[in-house]
Formats: sequence, C-alpha cells, structure tokens
Amino acid sequence: MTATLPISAQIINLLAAAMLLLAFAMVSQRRIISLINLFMAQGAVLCASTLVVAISTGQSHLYGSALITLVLKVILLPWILHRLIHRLNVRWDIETLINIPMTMIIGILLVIFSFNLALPISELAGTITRSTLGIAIASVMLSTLMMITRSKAVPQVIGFLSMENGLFFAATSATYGMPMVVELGIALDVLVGTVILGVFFFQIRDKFESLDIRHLEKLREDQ
Amino acid sequence: MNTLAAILVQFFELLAALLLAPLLTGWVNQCRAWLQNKTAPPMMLPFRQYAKLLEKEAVLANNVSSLFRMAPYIIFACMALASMIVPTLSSSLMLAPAADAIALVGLFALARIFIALAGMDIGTAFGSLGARREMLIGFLAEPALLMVFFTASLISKSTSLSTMVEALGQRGFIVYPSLAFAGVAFTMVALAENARIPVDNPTTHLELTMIHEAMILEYSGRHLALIECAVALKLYVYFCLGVALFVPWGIPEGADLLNLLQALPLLLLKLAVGGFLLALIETISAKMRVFRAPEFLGTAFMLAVLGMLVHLLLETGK
Amino acid sequence: MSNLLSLDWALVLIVSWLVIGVAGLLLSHRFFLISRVLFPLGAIVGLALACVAFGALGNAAEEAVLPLGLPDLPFHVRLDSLSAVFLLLLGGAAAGISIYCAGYFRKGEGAAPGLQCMLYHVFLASMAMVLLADDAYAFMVAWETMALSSFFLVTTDHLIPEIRRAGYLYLLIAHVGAICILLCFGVLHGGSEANSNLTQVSNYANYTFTHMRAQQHNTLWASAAFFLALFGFGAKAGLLPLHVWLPEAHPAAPSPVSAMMSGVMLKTAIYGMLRVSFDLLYTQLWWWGVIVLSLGLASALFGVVFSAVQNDMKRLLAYSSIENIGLLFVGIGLALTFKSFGMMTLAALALTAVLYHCLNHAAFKSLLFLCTGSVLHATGSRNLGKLGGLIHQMPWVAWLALLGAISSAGLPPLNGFVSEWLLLQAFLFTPGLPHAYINMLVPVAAAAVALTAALAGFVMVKFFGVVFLGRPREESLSQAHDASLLERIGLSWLGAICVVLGLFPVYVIEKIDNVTRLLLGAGLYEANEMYSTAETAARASNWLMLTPIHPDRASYMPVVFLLGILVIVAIVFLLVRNLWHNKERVSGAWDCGFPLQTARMQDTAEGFSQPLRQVFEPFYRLQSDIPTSFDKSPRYRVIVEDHFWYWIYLPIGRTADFGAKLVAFLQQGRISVYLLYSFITLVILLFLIRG
Amino acid sequence: MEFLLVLGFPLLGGIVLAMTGHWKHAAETNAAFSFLTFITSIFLTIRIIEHGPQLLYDEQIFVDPLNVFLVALTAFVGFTTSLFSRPYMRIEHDHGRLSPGRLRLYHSMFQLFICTMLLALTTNNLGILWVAMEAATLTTVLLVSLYRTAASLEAAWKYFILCGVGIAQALFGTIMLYFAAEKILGHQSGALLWTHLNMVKDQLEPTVLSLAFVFLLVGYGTKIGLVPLHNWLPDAHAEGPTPVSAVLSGLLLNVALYAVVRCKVLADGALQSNLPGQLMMGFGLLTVVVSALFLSRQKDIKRLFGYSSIEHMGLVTFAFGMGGPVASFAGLLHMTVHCLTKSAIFFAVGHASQQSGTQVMEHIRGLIKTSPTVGWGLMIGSLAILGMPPFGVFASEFLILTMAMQQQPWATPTLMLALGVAFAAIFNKVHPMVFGETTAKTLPHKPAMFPVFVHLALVLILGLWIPPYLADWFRQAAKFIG
Repeated sequence: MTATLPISAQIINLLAAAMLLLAFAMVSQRRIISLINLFMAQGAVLCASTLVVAISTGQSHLYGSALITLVLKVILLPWILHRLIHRLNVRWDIETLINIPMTMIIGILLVIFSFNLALPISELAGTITRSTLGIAIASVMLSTLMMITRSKAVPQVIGFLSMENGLFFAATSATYGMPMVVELGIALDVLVGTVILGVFFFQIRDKFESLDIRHLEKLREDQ
Repeated sequence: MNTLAAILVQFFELLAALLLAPLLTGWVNQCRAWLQNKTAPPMMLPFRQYAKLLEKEAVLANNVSSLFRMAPYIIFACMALASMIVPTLSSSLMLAPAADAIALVGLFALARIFIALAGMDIGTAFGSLGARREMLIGFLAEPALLMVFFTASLISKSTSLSTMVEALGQRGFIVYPSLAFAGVAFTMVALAENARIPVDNPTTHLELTMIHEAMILEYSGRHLALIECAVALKLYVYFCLGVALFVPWGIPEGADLLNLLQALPLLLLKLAVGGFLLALIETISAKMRVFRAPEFLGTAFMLAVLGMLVHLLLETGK
Repeated sequence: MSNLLSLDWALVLIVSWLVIGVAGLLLSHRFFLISRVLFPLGAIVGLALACVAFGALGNAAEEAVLPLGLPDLPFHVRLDSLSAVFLLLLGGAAAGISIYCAGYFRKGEGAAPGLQCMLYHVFLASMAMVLLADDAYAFMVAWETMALSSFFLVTTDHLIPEIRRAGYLYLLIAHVGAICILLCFGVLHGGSEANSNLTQVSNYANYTFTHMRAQQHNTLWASAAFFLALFGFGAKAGLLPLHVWLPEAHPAAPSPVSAMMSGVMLKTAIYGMLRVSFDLLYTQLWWWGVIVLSLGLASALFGVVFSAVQNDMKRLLAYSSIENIGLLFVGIGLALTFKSFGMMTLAALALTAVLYHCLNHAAFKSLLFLCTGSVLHATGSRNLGKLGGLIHQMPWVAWLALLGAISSAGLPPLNGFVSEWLLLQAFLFTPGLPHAYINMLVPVAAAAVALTAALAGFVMVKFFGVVFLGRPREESLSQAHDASLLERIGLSWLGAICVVLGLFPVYVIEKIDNVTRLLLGAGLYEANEMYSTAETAARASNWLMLTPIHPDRASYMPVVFLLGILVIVAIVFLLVRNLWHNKERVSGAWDCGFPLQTARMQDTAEGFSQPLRQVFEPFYRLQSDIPTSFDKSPRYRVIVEDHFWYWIYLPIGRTADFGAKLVAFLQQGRISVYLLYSFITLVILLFLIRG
Repeated sequence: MEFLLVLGFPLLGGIVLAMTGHWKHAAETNAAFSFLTFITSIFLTIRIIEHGPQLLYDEQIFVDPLNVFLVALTAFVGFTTSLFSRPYMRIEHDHGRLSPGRLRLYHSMFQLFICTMLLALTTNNLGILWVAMEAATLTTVLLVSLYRTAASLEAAWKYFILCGVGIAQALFGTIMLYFAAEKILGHQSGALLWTHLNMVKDQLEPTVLSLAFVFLLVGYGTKIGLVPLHNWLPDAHAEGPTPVSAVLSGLLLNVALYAVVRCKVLADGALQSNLPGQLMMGFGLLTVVVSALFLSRQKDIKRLFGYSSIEHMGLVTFAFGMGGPVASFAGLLHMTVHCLTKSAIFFAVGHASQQSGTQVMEHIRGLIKTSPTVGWGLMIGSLAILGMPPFGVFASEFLILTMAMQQQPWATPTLMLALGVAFAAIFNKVHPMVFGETTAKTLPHKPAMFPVFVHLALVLILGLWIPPYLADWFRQAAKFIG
C-alpha cells in the first residue's frame, strides 16, 4: 500500500517511525546526557515532519510553527538543560522505579492501546498524515510512562517536555497544527515552564542535597 | 327533693366511713389477737387512742418545714374524699361523677407522695429510708391497681365507679375468670398499700423492717391522730373497693334513705367477713424482706395484666 | 379589619423579637438596659403572641407570601389552628421564661449578656417561624436557625470541655435530623415519578405545603416519607435511639435556655410530626401507628427509668423530658391507628391527649427547669449530693417547685393528670379495633404507661425531697438566697398556667377541638355514632365536668376535687384548733440513741434510687466500685451509662474512622503514584466511552 | 473599552509590582490595582447586562452573562484578598518568614495570576483558554513555594507536575475538538472559537467529541480537584501563603469548572445522549463522598479546608452534570457562595494560624478569647460552608438536593450521608479551636477582618433573599448552559 502514497506521505511515515523509536529510546535510557540529546533529536524530527507537511500541503503558518519548534525544542531547551546539568554537576545514572525490561513491555502495551484508540479518528481525518495520529498518541503515552517510572527530578521534566513534543506531533498529524496564536502561546508556556523548573532544581538541590523524588514524599495522610 | 336526699346520702356515706373505719381496724386487731390466742384489745380502742393523741401537744423536730405540719391534714382530706367517692351505701352518689377509677388511683398517689415528702422533711435517716421504701412499693402497686380497674372497666365498658358497680351487680352470679385474676391482684395490692404483714408490719417500730411507720415516726399529738385515722380510712376504702368490684350485690341503685338502711347491715356483714379474712392472712404469713416486695408486687402486676388479656381473649368473644 | 389580621400580627411580633435581639447586641455593654428592659419587652411580645394565637385558634387558615427566599420559591407563611395552638404554647412559655431571664442574668458571670439576649430572641423568632412556615425552604431555614441559635446558647460557658462536647453532639444529631426532614419533603413534594418534567424553569416552586397536600403517593413513597419524618423529628424530639444528645445538651445550657429547649423546642418537633403525618400525608397506615406507639413506649419507660438514677438535677429533668416525649409519641401512634381504621372520635380523643400534654409539659417542665436555675444561682451546685433543706431559705422557689413536681408526676388536681387521664381513656377504647393482634398489644401498652406515670411520681419525690427537704448537706447552703422578684413573677406565671390547665380542662379542650377538627375532620365534642347531638351539646357546655365521650363512660371534675380537699382540710383544722388545742413544742428528732446526728446521715440521691437500680438492672450499664471494710480511704462511686451509646454511636464513630483510614491510603505522597491515578482514570474513561 | 482595562490593570499591576514590589508600599499598590480592576469589571458587567453578550477583537474575546458574573466575582475576591494580604504579609515579614524580595515576587505574581484568570474567563478561543490556564498554573506554582520550606517545595513540585500532565491532556482534548471543528468550519482560524462551535455543535462528529470531552474533563478535572486527580490540592493549599490558598480555592477552581462547563455545552450538543452529564455526575458524587471521608483525620487546618473545597467542587460538578436550568442555576449560585465563604474562612484561618504560630489544629485553641473577630469569623464561616440554613450555601444545597431527588433519587442518600460526615468532621475540629481555653498570643498588627465580615454578610443576604437582578442574571447564564 505504501507504493501508492506520495513521497511526502512516505517521508512523514518514516519520520513518525523515527519519533516512536526515539520515544522508546528515551524510556529505556540510563544516562542523562544522552537523554537530553535524544530529546533534541525528537525535536529535530518533529521540526522536519512539520516542514514536510508544510511543503506538501502549502499551509503557510506551518512554516512558522516549524521555526518555533526548531528554535525552542532543538536549540533553546537542550541548551538550558545542558547548562543546568553542568551547573548542578549531575553526571550520575538515572535510577528507575521498575527495571527497564518491565518498562519496555508496558511501553509496547501502551502503543497497542493508543493505536486502537486512534483508529476511529484517523479514518475520519482528512489530512494525509492521519496514520501518524496513532504514533503521536503513543509517544504521548510513552512520555507519561517515563514520568511515572523515573525517580529523579530532571528525567521527569524531560518526560514532561517530550509529552509536549508528542502533542505537537499529534496536532500536526490530525489537523495541520493549531492556529498560530495558540502555537505561540503554547511555546511561551513551555519555555516559561522550563525556566521555572530550572529554578526549582536549584531550590530542591540546596534543600535536599539531591534531586531524588523520594525526598518529596513527606506530605501524606498518615495511615 | 331528690337533691336533698342525695346530699343526705352523701353525708351518711361520709359519717359511716368515719365511724366504721376505726371499728374495722379494731375488729381486725381483735380477730388477729384471737387467732394468735392472745386477749383481744377492745374494738373501741382506736377511738380512745385518737382522743388521747388529740389531747397531747404536738412535738416537732427542730428543722421541720411547714410542709411537715400541713401533710397530715392533706392526707386525711384525700382519704375522706376517697371514702365519699367509693359507692358503698348507694351506687349513685352526688360526688360520684367528680372522679372515676383513674382519679381515685391518682388520689391515693397524692396521699402517698405527701406522706413520703413529710418523711423526708425530718432530715434523719429513718424518714428518707421509709420514704424510699414507700415509693418503691408505690411505683409497683399503683399500676397494678390501675390494671385491676382497667379489667373491671373493660367488662363494664366504663371507668366511673358507679357504672362499674351497677354493671357488675346486674350480671348475676357468673364467675368471670378475668375478675378472678383481678381479685387476687387486688388483695396483694391492698396488703402492700395498707402496710399489712407480707409487705410491712403495721405494729412494728423496728428500723430495719418498718416502711410506713418510718415516715410517721416524728409525728405526735393531733398530727399522729389524723394520720392514724387516715390509715384506718384507707383500709376501709380498700375494703369498700373490694366489695364494690368483687361482691357488688346488694348495693342499692337510687339515692333514697329507705334502701340506705337495708344496705347498711349487708355492708357490715361484708366488712366483718373481710376483716376476719385479713386477720387470717396476717397470722399465717410472715413479713418478707424489703427486696422481695418488688417481686411480690411484680406478680400482682402481671396477674392484673393477665386478667386484662384473659378478658380480651375469652370474654370479648361472646 | 382585614381577615389576614392575626397572621400579620404574628409576623410583626416575630420581627419585633428580632429587633429586640439586635438591640441587645448593640447595647451589649450596658447590662442594666438589657436585663431590665429588653427581656421584659420580649416577655410582653411573647404574651401578645399568645393572645394573637388564642384569637386565631378558631377561625380559618390564613396564608401570605414574604419577599424573602429563593427567586421562584419565596417564603410561604400560614397560620391555621394547629400552628395557633403551638404558637399559644410558645407565647405563654416565652412570657414566663423571659421575665425569669430578666432577673436571672446577673452582672459579670457567663458569656456577654448582649450576645445572650440576641441569641435568645433569635431562638424564639426562629421557633415561631417554624410554626408558621408553609413551604419546605422556609421550614428548613427556620428549623436550622433554631438549631444553630440554640447550639450557641448551649455552649455559652464554653470553657468546660463537657459542654463543648454536648454542644457538638447536639448540633450533629440536629443536622442529621434536618437532612432527613429535607429528604422527607423531597419525597413528599411529588417523588420521582409524579411530575419530573424538567422543562419547567421554576418546577422547584412546587415545594409549598399546599402542593404537597394535593399529592397522592403510593404506599411505598408514603411510608418512606413518613419514616423519614419520624427519624428527622424524632432526632430533634429525643425519641429512643436518637436521644443521646438530650441529657447532654439541656443541662449544659443556662437554665432559662434549657427550660425553653425542653419546654418548647421539643414541641416544635411534635408539631412537625403532626403536620407531616396528619396534614401533608394523604394516607395513614395502621402499622405506622403501632411502630410509633412502641417507640414512644420504649422511650417513655427508658426516660423515666434513667431519670430516677441521675444525681444531677438538670439531667434528671432532661431524662424526664424524654419520658414525656415518649408519652406524646404514644398518643400520636394511637391517633394514627384509630384514624387508619376510620374511628374518628377515638382518634380525636388521642390527639386531644397529645395536644393537652404538649401544653402541660411546656408549663411544668419549664417551671421545674427555672426552679433548678434559681437553686443553681443560690447554691452554685447542680449535684443532688450537695443540696438539701433549701425550703427554709428559698420558700417561694420550693413551693412553686412542689407545684411543678406534683403536676409532672400527674397527680389529680393539677394539669399533668388531665392529659394522662385522657391518654389512659384512649387506651381503654383500643379493644374495639378490628385487628386482633393490636388488641393483644393494648394491655401491655396500658401497663407500661401506668408504670411510667407511677415512676414519674418516684422521680419527683426524689427530686423535691433531696433538693428542698431535710437538712442542708453543705454548710454553704445556709446563705442561699431566694429568687429575685422578676424570677418569682416568671415562676408564678408558669405555676398559674399549670393550675389553670389543671382546673379548667373543658375550656382548653374546646379550644383544642378546632385543631382535631382540622387534622382529623372530626372533633371530640361532635355528634358521633355513640351519642346524640343533644347530649354532646350538654357535655360541652358543662364547664365543671370533663367527659370526653359520655358521662357514664368516664368523668372527672377537677374543681370539685380540689374544693373537696380544701373544705375537709379547713373543717378539720378549725375543729381540732377549737375543740382541742394547737400547742406545739420543738425538740430534737428521734435519733435512736446515737447522739451524733449529721446531715450526711440522710439519704443521698444514689441511695434514694438504689432500689430502682436493683429492679431495673438490665436497663443500665453499671460500673460501681464499692469500698471493702478494710479500705483505708473508702470511696463509693456508681457510674450509670447508656447502652445505646455503646451499641449504636461508638460503632458509627469507628466505621467513619475506618472509612477515613481506608481513604487515606489514596494520598500516599509519592508523585509517581499520583500520576498513575491520573493515567488509570484516563484509561478507564476511554474504555467507558468506547463501550 | 472596559474590557481592555479589566485585563490591562492587572497586567500593568504585575509589571509595575515586578519593579517596585520590594518597596514599603507594595501592598497598597497591589490593593489599588485590584480595586481598579474591580471597578472596571463592574462597568463591564453593567454594559453586558444592558447590551447583552459582546464579541470583541475579531471574536477572540467573548463576554456573555455566564463569564461576566465570574469576572466580577474574581475581581471582587481578588480585591478583598489583596486587602487581607496587606496586614498578613506585614505580620509574616515581622515574623521573618518573608524577605522583601520574595514579597516583590508575591505581589507581581498575584496580579499576573488575576490577569490570567480574567483572560481565561473572557476568551472565546479554546486554545487561548488553555494557554491562560497553563499561565495561571505557572504563576501560582511560584506563589505556593514562596516560603522555600521543604514541604512548600514538595507541594509546588507536585502541583506543577500533576497540573502540567493534566493540562497536557486538556491540550490533547482541545486538539481533538479543533480536529472535529475543522471538518465542519474549514481551516480558517475561527475553528476554535466557542461561539462558532456553539452554533454548529450538533453537526460535530460524536465519537471525536466524546474522546475530546473525556480528555478535557480529565485535564481540567485535575485543576478542579476531582477525586482521583485531587492529590496536589491539599498540599498546595496547606503550604502556600494564606492569600494564595484563598485565591486558589476561591477563584482558580471556579475558572477550571467554567472551562469544563463550556466544553460540556459543546459535547452535549454533539452527543445528544447525556454521557457528559453522567460522567460529571459520577465524578462529582465520587469526589463528594471520598473528600468527606478524608476530612475526619486531618491535623492541619488549611488541608482540612482544602478538602472541603474539593467536596464543594464535587457538589457543583454534580449539579452541572445534572443539567437543566434549575440545576445550573443552583451550580452558579453554589460557585458564588462557596467562593465568598471559602475565601472568608481562609482569611480567618490565616490570622488564626499566625496568632497560634502553627497550622496544627490541636495547638489552636480559644480564638474567641484572644481576638473575638477572628474567632467569630472562623466559626460563622465554617457554619456557613457546612450548609447551615440562614447562609447562602444552604440555599444552593437545597436546590441541588431537591433537583437530585427529582432526577437521581438513588444519588441523594449518598450525597446526604457525605454532607453529614463532612459536617461532623469539620465542626468537630473547628469548635474546640474557636471556644475553650486559649493558647494564642495577640497579633502585632490589627488583623484586617473587614473583608471576612463583608463576605459573610453577602453570603447571609444570598441565603435569605436573592436580589431579583442577580436572580435573572443567573437565570440567563443557566439558559446558556442549557
């Protein structure tokens, strides 16, 4: 069936596959530096797919959104994260709450679930990229899984940011992106969010001497 | 004309009560003495005792309140009023509609409460001891008496004493099982209320056993006379109630003087037989421990309620 | 004058009560003005309300709509003879109690008098509003304002932890009761199937009582509404399983407030019960009556048995209120059963007994509570063990307390006896019921009521004897001062009501007959199947003799009764004084040879009730530690507790706590667990909409 | 024109206070800006009442009776909170818990927070609505961690991550909505405008709409604090400074609920079946029951009232879930009354905890002795929030319960039970705090209790007599919700 698809659809499917692969890689990644690089790669793939869609469908505002993604998700955020890692001099590996193979199995189940979730919608979608909607939902689900299973603050934030990427990818695949003013708003929110999280890292660090989430469990109902 | 006759009959009723009551007590003491083969005291002894007491001066305890002085008069008045209500010489007395059976029980309760309060007013151990035991007896005897009256009123479809007497009188000599239960219950209640042997010994002054005597320990002179007369009246009224409920034949209907004379000897006969039976009961039974009294009165209460049940089960069927 | 006169007057008087309250708050620093001006003013308003209600008793129901309330459901107000009787009760009692308050609140003790005055008058106004309310919203607002203001009054001296606990328990059970009443109104207003058309914007407007009266329910919904009302109003009245708050809350309040709560507030619950079961509900089923009868009997017996063993005089009176409420519910049960079998005259007899007993209980219970107030003020102690011999220092209070005690024990010349007599008469007619099973129940019920009345006598002797008679058990009692003038006026006003209700029952019953005619369609003094109109007319006119059904059936002439006793006392007194003498000599009491006679040798309160503790042993939860003879410091202690507290209320507390513990598991503190919750809810919802 | 001022003043205030926040009179400028916002919102409301709904700035802004009443309420409570925070913050400053720098952050963030909420309320574009909600979260997350204690950091972190994930799900829901709208309205930017969607809602694709509604409900539900998603709310309320908790529980929850109601209107139109209503009712009932059970084991006073906010929000969600003009009317009334009462309670709680130096309820005793105004404010406030009749909360609860009895008789007993348990729990804790022997010291500055009693007076008036213009104002709004 892929033969009949136009070149752009094939490229988009390829990029979507790359997106899914990157999401899986981030879930199973042990070292934080490579985690940030994977996040940067995911941003790049997202920007590429938006560009391809923009070219193929002639949607002018998509160029703007690709540009924002490029600036924000590929250059600015990774740079902020690298500086933070450098200043906090955290080099250590990431501990996970449940071991990696287990997370992988859950990840696969999630992908299957998101595909049959997206099935009814993708039939209705008029866009050429309707088949990638399932992948977009899968990457959102995988990043949520990553946030749940990580026990360190920084990986959790990176999971949060990759969820944003997944959502943007879903937006472009389902509806050729949101109106420009909304895209700008979302980008601004993500940027400010990351800055605030950076401030938090420093506060948590000098309060708990470590960025481990397990220190943040004192506010609870006593049994 | 008949209102004058009614007033005369009512007056004769009161006069008969005041005269016959002390005689009845004297007669019961005489019977008991004979049964215990002692020499019997004269039947007129109570009258002489009242006269003696009225001559003496009344000695009062030092911290006594005016309630103590007033109580004997109220108690005597209640008993006198009760004797005027219970139909003995004629069933349609002038004062009969003033109170029905429930009001009569209320009257006895009023007298009991005043004598208990008088007992407590003295402030010594004996007065409150007697009051506590009297109220213990009272709160079980009163409902039992009410149940007896209820049984009789269910049979005669009314709670006013005159209608009850007439209804029970006309039905001839059929024995009602419910009335039998009520009769036994009534005798037990009568014994308890009048402080007779099984529950309380009227003659004793032993602190541990006395109930009624303990309350009137401090009374003397005219107060004691009134109280003693009231006690005699109470015994007489209970006898008349027993006669009215269980042996009502011979109590005349109308309120005229002729059948009054015919009713008097019959009443004297019934009182004499009743008095002898009371003396018999007193000689053959011994005084119970105070905490056995609630069981004794509990049985009386159950019997009375049983009487009502029996009436509803058996007799309404007809 | 426009025909809405009495209703307008009632509303004006309620507003004036509120104005007095607010004035009290504003002038809170000037103590004299509040106690000597505002409270008497409140009393006058109360008296005026009683007169308005007395006037309105006969004529037809008046209705009005106030601008307050929800946009589509403004406050409906209605004054018919049922609410008029209870307004009469409220006005009369409020007059006496307010005058007493004027004398009772002294400078500088207890909470701020200004606040007290405001809360007290808001309490009165909300009770009056409950009696006038004619729609669910107005009723509920007035009902809970009454509960709220009485809660603040109960916790006036909130420094004592027990009082705070009592206040909390009181408001909690009152609130649960109110929720049930709201649920009952919901069912009554038409239930789910009757008219659930959503299109009508103001369809919650049909929460007025007039709409509810027109509803025809099937037996299921009618029974549901009835038992919700029974639970709700029973909680406020103190019916058996829901009575635990009453012996805690009433004694905690200052005496005039506990008098108002015991005397009048409990009657608003009875009013509510009558309004729902006879006026709003379309059908009455016989087994409702039997259940209410048995609940009433249980609480009557329970109340009197517990009041006999109390050592605190105000708790003793609170438990005796439970007993009287039990008797009232017995009367309501009888009336329901008779009405369901169509025997209207007998239902009228039972209902007259209920209404008469409401008036009586309001009079003598507030009188007794006010007397305890004066005793508390004079001696500073409520414990019966520390009182005694007060009749010498406080004659006024003692004799009026005796009057209250006699009428509370239900003894002939006074008012307690009349309502008890009517109730027992009603019992004697039950064998006529066509239902064999109920006929069996009659003797047991009659026996229980008789036993309760007798025990009430026991309780009153203990109360009066231990407090007022004998020797003072503490030295400080000798300086006890009698009630002040204003307090005496309040007490004697209530005493006068007791005497009047006792001696002139025919007038009172004639007035109450309007209510029975409203609720049952047939009054007591109407021609019934047994007796022709001529005889009934004669009976009604003869003010001397009370014969509810027929002269030769049962009759009672209170005035002749009292005259008889007084005449004989006078004759004997004069006879003895003239024929013999009235010399008196005072000397020591008989001490049986022990020279050392101390006041401690009298019977204490525990001692007086010891026989009862022995006879009714299974009723109590007893803990008594009796010292052995070798005990160096012998201490005798008896704690009597309530089984229900351990059977019902503590388990409820434990289950609530267990529920909380279970739910606390949800909030563990780990952020990953929280994210998991969010994820799982999402998945479940997606699965739901997929299906 | 008024609309520009209504949004402009808080934005301007935020910027001005960012520069001058650490000066001595920062609190007064904060109060002044809030006052100006309040006045302009009054003018805006009057204009809306006279001329009906307004569409401004090429339909990006839409003001109709529903959100103009929320705007007025937000501005009013914002103003009273700023009045309250003046003495509160000075006392905190004297206690040394807050440095002037942090105060600057507080004042500017407070104003920005008001601005984002007003934007969220008035915007017509659902995307902008999402952006405004996200901005509101960002502004409050710093406020919650103002004290820099370990607990406040933890609370802020959880608040940020949980609400972040929730808002992301809402974003996905908005995308689905946009996707469904685009098929009907085409690609031009009008596809996300609520007015357009409202006109065309019955042609929207049902399956997509139900999916979108689920994501939106779960997303914004996290912000409302519906039960399985409520975990951040008690911590955020307990650890943040009291003015923030007051504004959080008073206003932010209402705004989130407003957003859900907007989406429910669309979903109802599309789905014909009452699925959205049933979902909201299910969530509402679960929230009321579970939060009532939470109440009895609380130790911290602000956590207690946090759970009470969750319970009331559950009740309002249940009311809107039932649908129908009367239930929506009751829901709106309950939102107003709950916002006023809860903020009044938090003001009183703030001063009470400052007085006793702790938020643990066992150590707060006898408030009525040391400062009667705080004591009475807390007592009357908690009685009002528990639904005792003379107050407005009972009026709306009466309406909600009566409608529930009519439409969902099975749900009423559980609701009643939960309200009873909540009453028992809260009253058992508040009663000893207000009465009893006192342990508290007196406050260095006179507490500003004026706002508390203004709020409670308003609630009392709403309980007894709802002014006619307010009644038909609510009725118009209720008709919008349908």
